[in-house]
Amino acid sequence: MATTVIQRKKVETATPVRRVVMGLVFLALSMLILVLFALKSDPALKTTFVMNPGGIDRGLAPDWVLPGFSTMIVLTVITFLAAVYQIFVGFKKATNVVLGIVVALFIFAFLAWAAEGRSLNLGGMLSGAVLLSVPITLGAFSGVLCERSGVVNIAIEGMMLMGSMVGALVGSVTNSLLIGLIAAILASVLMAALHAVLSIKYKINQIVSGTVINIFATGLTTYISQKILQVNQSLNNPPIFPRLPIPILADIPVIGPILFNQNMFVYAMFILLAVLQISIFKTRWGLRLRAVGEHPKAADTLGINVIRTRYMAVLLGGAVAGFGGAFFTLGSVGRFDKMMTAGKGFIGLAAMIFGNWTPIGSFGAGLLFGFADSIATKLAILGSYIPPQFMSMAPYITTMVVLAGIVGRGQMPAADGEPYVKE
Amino acid sequence: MAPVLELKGITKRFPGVLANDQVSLTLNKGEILVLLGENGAGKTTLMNILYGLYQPTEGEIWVNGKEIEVHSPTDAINVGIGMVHQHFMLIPVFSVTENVMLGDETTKMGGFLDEQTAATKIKTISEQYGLEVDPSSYVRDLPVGVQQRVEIIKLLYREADILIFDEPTAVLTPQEANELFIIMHELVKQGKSIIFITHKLREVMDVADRIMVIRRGKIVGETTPQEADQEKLAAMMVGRAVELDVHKNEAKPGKTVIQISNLFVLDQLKQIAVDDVSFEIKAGEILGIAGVQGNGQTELVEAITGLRSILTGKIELLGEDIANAKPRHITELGVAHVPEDRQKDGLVLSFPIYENLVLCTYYKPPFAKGINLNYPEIIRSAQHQIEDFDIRTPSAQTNVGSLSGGNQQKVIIARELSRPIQFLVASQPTRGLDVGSIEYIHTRIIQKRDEACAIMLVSPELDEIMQLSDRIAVMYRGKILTILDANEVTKEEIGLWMAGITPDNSSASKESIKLATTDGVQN
Amino acid sequence: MKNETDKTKPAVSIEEISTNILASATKKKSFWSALVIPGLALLTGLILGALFIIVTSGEVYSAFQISFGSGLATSWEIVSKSYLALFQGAIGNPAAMVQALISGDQLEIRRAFNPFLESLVVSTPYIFAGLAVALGFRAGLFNIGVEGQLFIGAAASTFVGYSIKGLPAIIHMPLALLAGALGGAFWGFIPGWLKAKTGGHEVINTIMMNWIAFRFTEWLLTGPMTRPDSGRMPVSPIIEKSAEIPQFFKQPIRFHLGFFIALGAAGLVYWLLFKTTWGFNLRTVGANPRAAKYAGMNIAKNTILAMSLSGALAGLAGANQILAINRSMAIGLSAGYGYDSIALALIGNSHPVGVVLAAILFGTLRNGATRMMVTTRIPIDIISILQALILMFVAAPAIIRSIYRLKPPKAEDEKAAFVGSWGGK
Amino acid sequence: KPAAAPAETKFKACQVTDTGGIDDKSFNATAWKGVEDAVKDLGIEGKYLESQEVADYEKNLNTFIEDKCDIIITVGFLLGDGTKASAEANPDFKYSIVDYSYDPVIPNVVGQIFQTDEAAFMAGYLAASLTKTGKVGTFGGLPIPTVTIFMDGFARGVAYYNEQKGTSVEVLGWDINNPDGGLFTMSFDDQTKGKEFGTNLMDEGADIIMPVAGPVGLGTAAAVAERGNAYIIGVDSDWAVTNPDYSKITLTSVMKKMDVTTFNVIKSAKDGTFKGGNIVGNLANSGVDLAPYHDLESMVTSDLKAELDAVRAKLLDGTIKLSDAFKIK
Ligand SMILES: Nc1ncnc2c1ncn2[C@@H]1O[C@H](COP(=O)(O)OP(=O)(O)OP(=O)(O)O)[C@@H](O)[C@H]1O
Ligand SMILES: Nc1ncnc2c1ncn2[C@@H]1O[C@H](COP(=O)(O)OP(=O)(O)OP(=O)(O)O)[C@@H](O)[C@H]1O
Ligand SMILES: [Mg+2]
Ligand SMILES: [Mg+2]
Repeated sequence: MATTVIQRKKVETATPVRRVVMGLVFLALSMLILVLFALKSDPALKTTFVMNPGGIDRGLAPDWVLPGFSTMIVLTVITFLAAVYQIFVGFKKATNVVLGIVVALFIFAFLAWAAEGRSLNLGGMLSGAVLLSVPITLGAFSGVLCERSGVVNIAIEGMMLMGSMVGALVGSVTNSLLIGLIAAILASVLMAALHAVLSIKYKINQIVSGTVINIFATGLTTYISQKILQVNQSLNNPPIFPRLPIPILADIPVIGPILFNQNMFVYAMFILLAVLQISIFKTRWGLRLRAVGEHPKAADTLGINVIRTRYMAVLLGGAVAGFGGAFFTLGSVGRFDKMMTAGKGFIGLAAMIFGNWTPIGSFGAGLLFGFADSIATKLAILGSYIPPQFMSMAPYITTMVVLAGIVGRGQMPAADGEPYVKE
Repeated sequence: MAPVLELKGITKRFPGVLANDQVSLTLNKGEILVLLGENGAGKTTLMNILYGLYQPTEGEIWVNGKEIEVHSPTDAINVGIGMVHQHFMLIPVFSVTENVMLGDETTKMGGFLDEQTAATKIKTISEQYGLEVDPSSYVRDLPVGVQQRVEIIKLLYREADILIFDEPTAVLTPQEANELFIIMHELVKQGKSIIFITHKLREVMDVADRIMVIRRGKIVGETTPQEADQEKLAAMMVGRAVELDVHKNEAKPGKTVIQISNLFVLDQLKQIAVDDVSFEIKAGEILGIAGVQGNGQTELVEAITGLRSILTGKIELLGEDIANAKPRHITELGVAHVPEDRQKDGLVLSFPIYENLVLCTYYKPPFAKGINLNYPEIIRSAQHQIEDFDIRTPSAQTNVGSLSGGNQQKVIIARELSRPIQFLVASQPTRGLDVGSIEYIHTRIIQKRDEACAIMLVSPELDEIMQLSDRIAVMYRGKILTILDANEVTKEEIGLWMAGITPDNSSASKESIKLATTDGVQN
Repeated sequence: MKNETDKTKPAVSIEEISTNILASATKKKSFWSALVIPGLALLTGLILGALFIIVTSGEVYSAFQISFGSGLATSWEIVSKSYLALFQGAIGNPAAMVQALISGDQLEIRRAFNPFLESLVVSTPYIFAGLAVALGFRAGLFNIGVEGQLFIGAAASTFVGYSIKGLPAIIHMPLALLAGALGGAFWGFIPGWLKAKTGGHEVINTIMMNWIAFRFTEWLLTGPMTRPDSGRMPVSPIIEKSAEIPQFFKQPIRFHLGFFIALGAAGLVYWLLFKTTWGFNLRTVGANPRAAKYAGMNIAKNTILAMSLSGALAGLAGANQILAINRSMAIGLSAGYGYDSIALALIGNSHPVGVVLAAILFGTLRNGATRMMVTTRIPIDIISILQALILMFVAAPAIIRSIYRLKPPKAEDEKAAFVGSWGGK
Repeated sequence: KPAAAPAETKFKACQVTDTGGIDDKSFNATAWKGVEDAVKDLGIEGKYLESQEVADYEKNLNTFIEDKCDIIITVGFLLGDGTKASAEANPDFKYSIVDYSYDPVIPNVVGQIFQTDEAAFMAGYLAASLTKTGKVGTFGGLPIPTVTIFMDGFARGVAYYNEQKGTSVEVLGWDINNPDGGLFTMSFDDQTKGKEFGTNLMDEGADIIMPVAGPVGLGTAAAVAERGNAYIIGVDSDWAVTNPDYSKITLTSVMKKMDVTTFNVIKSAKDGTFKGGNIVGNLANSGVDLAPYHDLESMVTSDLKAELDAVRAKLLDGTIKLSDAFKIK
């Protein structure tokens, strides 16, 4: 059959400069492992990586004891070889992946060095990273749902805040996790409904509408916290979702404790990940959702109800944000205090953009963030000479570096932010 | 037998505009009805009403002898009406299958898309009607001609019997347009009925069974190709006699203005788009670049105007090498550029006319003193240009976005032609415009040539190339195949060149034809 | 419109041009009718706020249990007391003003007239921060990083304020302000540069830069910039007298020159955006980057410039707070100016004049809320709720029109210059 | 409907919070408790104004001056400059500032300061003797002296225990030899962070944790309650009382009795015995102390109590030296 596009000759893109520069980056990391860690370590000492997060009694794995010095020498050699290969031959398309691996090895060497002669709970660190990523990822999912339909959502923070406050309040009053959770979701859906009405019906700028929600939710939750929750502790004392090991899976060593022995929110995040990823890209609903976000007029001409699709998406996004908000109170600490989402909604927003408006990408971004945060905490506990203020910048700097270095310009839904005017 | 479609007394009033005024028409089974009218005559509005996108203020729609209510496109689709819109309703990031099935999806397991089945159906349709297309390719990668086929397949997929084509040829090359006409004839042969909207007179004569002319919302006449000729149609459409031919004097070429040698340019995907191109243009002559869209013209123009960096080669403007120079530097050397996509590249739609008119000169006296803009002067000059170039607008303060397409283009023409220039690059300067506007813009371009400006005219419209050019270069797969004298060449010859067929090896390049015309060749 | 098109020649005289210009300048509306919607938005916001106060007051419920009438009475009492306090805190107490003037006591007079002037003091950082966001919007950039830029600007001006000694005020104060602007500009430059060079999204990067700024200033304040002998409290040394932005009156009036500097900045931004070639560049890049490139503008340079200028304005907000009010830097520098300023810029249609008016509204409300908090113990966060409602009604005038049954406007008003979404287009 | 009492006649105690707000579960809240106690016991009127930012301090102080408050309570070092300026400008007004002192003293200001590390030392000793894992943990909200004084005293208590008993109980989160390091949430709001830190500390083996970060510590308590097998030590107030949900896991609290000192200052102002200067809360005057063990009384053997009494005695007589950096002169 005939080709549909005019064929053109491809010209070699990877310029040698970029190849060599990447190689030099690898080399630098390799040398840093050697100089900063290997040469400073005491060959007599061993590093113990505990593979089981605390408080868990299933799926246990033995500790991983490594001779620090030799490990680092091995890591130096591996990364050095990667550098040499990159400089003279090049990994071509796999360069970014190799970069990721080299950085991971570097971090591993760092941990091995920092915990030398002591132990470090690697399992706990990973399990912590997963947990930290939950509210961020859920926030990002909320954003994905809205923005895939063409409605910008910068109100994730406000919706989550609302969800967490109402979840705590209703959870306390009813002493029921389920009712609390439902109330959290409904409260956030209410905020989303406001966002939807303002931006879809009244067609006001969606950034404005999102800002309205954020300010409103901040004011309302703080007000209620101060006037009601703080003066009446019994209204701020909801139950907490317990840890819920999944039979069989939780017994798998290493993976089990990290992924399958968490609370409901973690599983919900994974389930939502799968459900959203599939339904957005593989179902009729998703096709229509994306069509509305890409080219609402085209969707309209095919008999798709643009307005209704957008309402649905925004309300669903609100529900997911409310669910993520409930994590703070019902899934984590069992009480509400003002501003307790602490900017996670905004970071979720960043994760959504970072993850290229896909559930899987958002999850990856959330996990990256959680991971950087988790490592920083671990290092601070081990006692580091880096000032704590700088340690806690780790997740933010990591995000910026990764964004600048690896991820290019994203592909956002074409009609994102544009109200649909029918006539 | 009742006509398949009857519109009775349709009136549509927009705030301040009476877009359709008591329009009645009938469409019989198996005929191609051409709806002819100037820009803004109300053709699209009428069809949008028929398709359920707008609600009529008054009037009735009858299909197959029954009155129907059309409140939304779904209603229209249900009675077998399908529409190929003036601006394609395709989603670039979706595959052909996804675009076609959207809204009428085949699913399995309750909601999961069944692309396989849909693709098979698409294949069947494309074979039946000769609409060749690869269901798995992404629309953004397809040339417009093929995109249009996807639009048509969308209708057939929904089993539409009444097909509306709203200015389908505006974006097509002559070959693609001919392709389309063949398809349309195939469609009516198989029992479909077609309403075809256009304002290109030649096409009307070629395809119409019946012609209805609409002017300012009213039907002003009905005729057939046998009864009418182009002049008559034009007069009906515009309401006055129109000069269809361009009059120009013999060119008096002067010194060489632009000299391009061995130019190579890459596209976004780092593929070679302009492949070893060399030519020159002299003062006072128009070099037309003919070629099917996508053969490197865009990249060539961008390279010359500094919007795209080149790989190797030389671009000399009056002796200075301007390869990889900054766009502003090139502009300042006296190069004007009418861009291919006026809304995306040439205008800031949210800015008033007067600011758009100084987009390239705002920083220089008299429009700026130091860093201060001299708005009184800018507005005064805008006022002049609005008058000079016949830009129809309530005021110079009007945002360009609310002007009609033709007047938007005039803003660009005014801006580019009213400063002292040596070299004009005009890329599809009359795309989507009506006869009146085209006539006007052509006159302006010729006038510029006669003022000893060198002009490079890029257009996929062979008519336009033939009418305006002094020499014609044919671009094919990134190369300039040949440069011909416009007075000594026929349209047919150029058509062959555009298909990549050089007169001496015509038999050897059957394969090239396919590639060049970007469609499965029909004849 | 179509009639216009049919004219063969649009004969236009100079008179017509000038009336056109005038008409578009005044938007064909009188000054007062332009204020109808914002005024009603404010009124409606206050009414809804009152309902909210009633609903969350325990006393009301107990009063309603006694009788419906007493419930209403209590509701009315709470609301009137609250809003009276809000008004007196924001504008002043007319009776007290008269009394003070009669008594002739200087301190009393200053106290009586303080609320109004204090509102302007509170508005000042809002003006700077709102301008920062608005400038970004005009250039197609969504700067959520104003808060962080404000912190860095404050730190820079604090440092110049205390570390340089012996300069005359005429040099020291502007120098400290400049340092603040440069600090903020630097913090805006980074995401601007990243956007221009790597395509990294400014929304993500400015959010991240906020957090980095907070941590970084915390480190500065407990480390290099900590006050000697404070035992490393996160407080900087006090700035030199010469670096202070002067206040005009004696205690307790804090009204200071910074307000006029802010107005000056608004004027400057107006001039820059709408009267200069630089502004033309920024606005074109913001409205249509491809056309900007076509017109020979340097998109990267303008993106970086816009982010830097936006950051500089944000930095000035921080510097203003330090040099005029706080006189030293400590944690807890900002009440969220950076975030509120997004709302401000939006209410003000990203136009400097609009921003100034919106900033004064926000400042007035927040100032009045202090007195409301003392007299009625209504948490100051009620202000956020009011701000959100006002923003909503201003942005969606259709709601207001349907509530008050106003006629729809003849033509759509000029569309605001916002970043519609992620600025990626 | 109860008639509003004639407010003018009442003695007014007015508190300006720092940016933490009245519900900070820390010094603002504790000082406010002192005011509320005074309202109850002394029949006075109490008011507060929350500050959202530094620029509000002066404004809020001015508001209370206009309100003719009889005593103005300010909270935290952030209000140090503002309180001083206001007190000097309004010599007729009485002030008291929590967690801050002036040298030289200002005649109309009482500074309330606390030698918290003395009590924290005892908490450290207690923790070291009760840990089963040989690891205890602590973390702070921000690395500022009023926070780190807890952590440092705690760590020194552990070190002293090791020295006495020849053990090697480890403190995670603070190293007395590296006062620039330490574990901090960098926030007094983010309770999930408190939970994360608690979990991490337990993962690394700590079974007694002292969070010094206001409400963030409640996140840690939630983590401990969820996992079990570990305990927390509260700070500022007696957490077993203020957070009864966690009384089962609250070993004790390092109390910094700002409510008591605030109450006393208000009382002195009302009585007319108010005198400017600084009052130091320490072990000797019970201004700081360990809270009772409440539900966990049984864990603390009488031998251990005796040891703690001995430690207290040594702290009182100066045999045990604490960090000079935190020593109040
Ligand atoms: N949504 C609308 N609101 C107001 N006026 C409209 C609207 N759509 C079209 N019009 C007006 O109706 C008239 C007819 O427009 P229409 O698009 O139907 O013309 P057309 O014949 O399709 O022209 P073209 O050849 O440019 O496609 C125009 O004058 C236009 O101003
Ligand atoms: N949706 C709309 N809302 C309001 N006015 C519209 C709308 N669409 C078009 N118009 C107005 O209708 C007029 C004609 O628009 P249109 O694009 O149909 O022009 P046109 O007749 O095709 O002109 P040209 O021949 O120059 O392309 C313009 O003045 C435009 O402002
Ligand atoms: Mg048109
Ligand atoms: Mg049309």
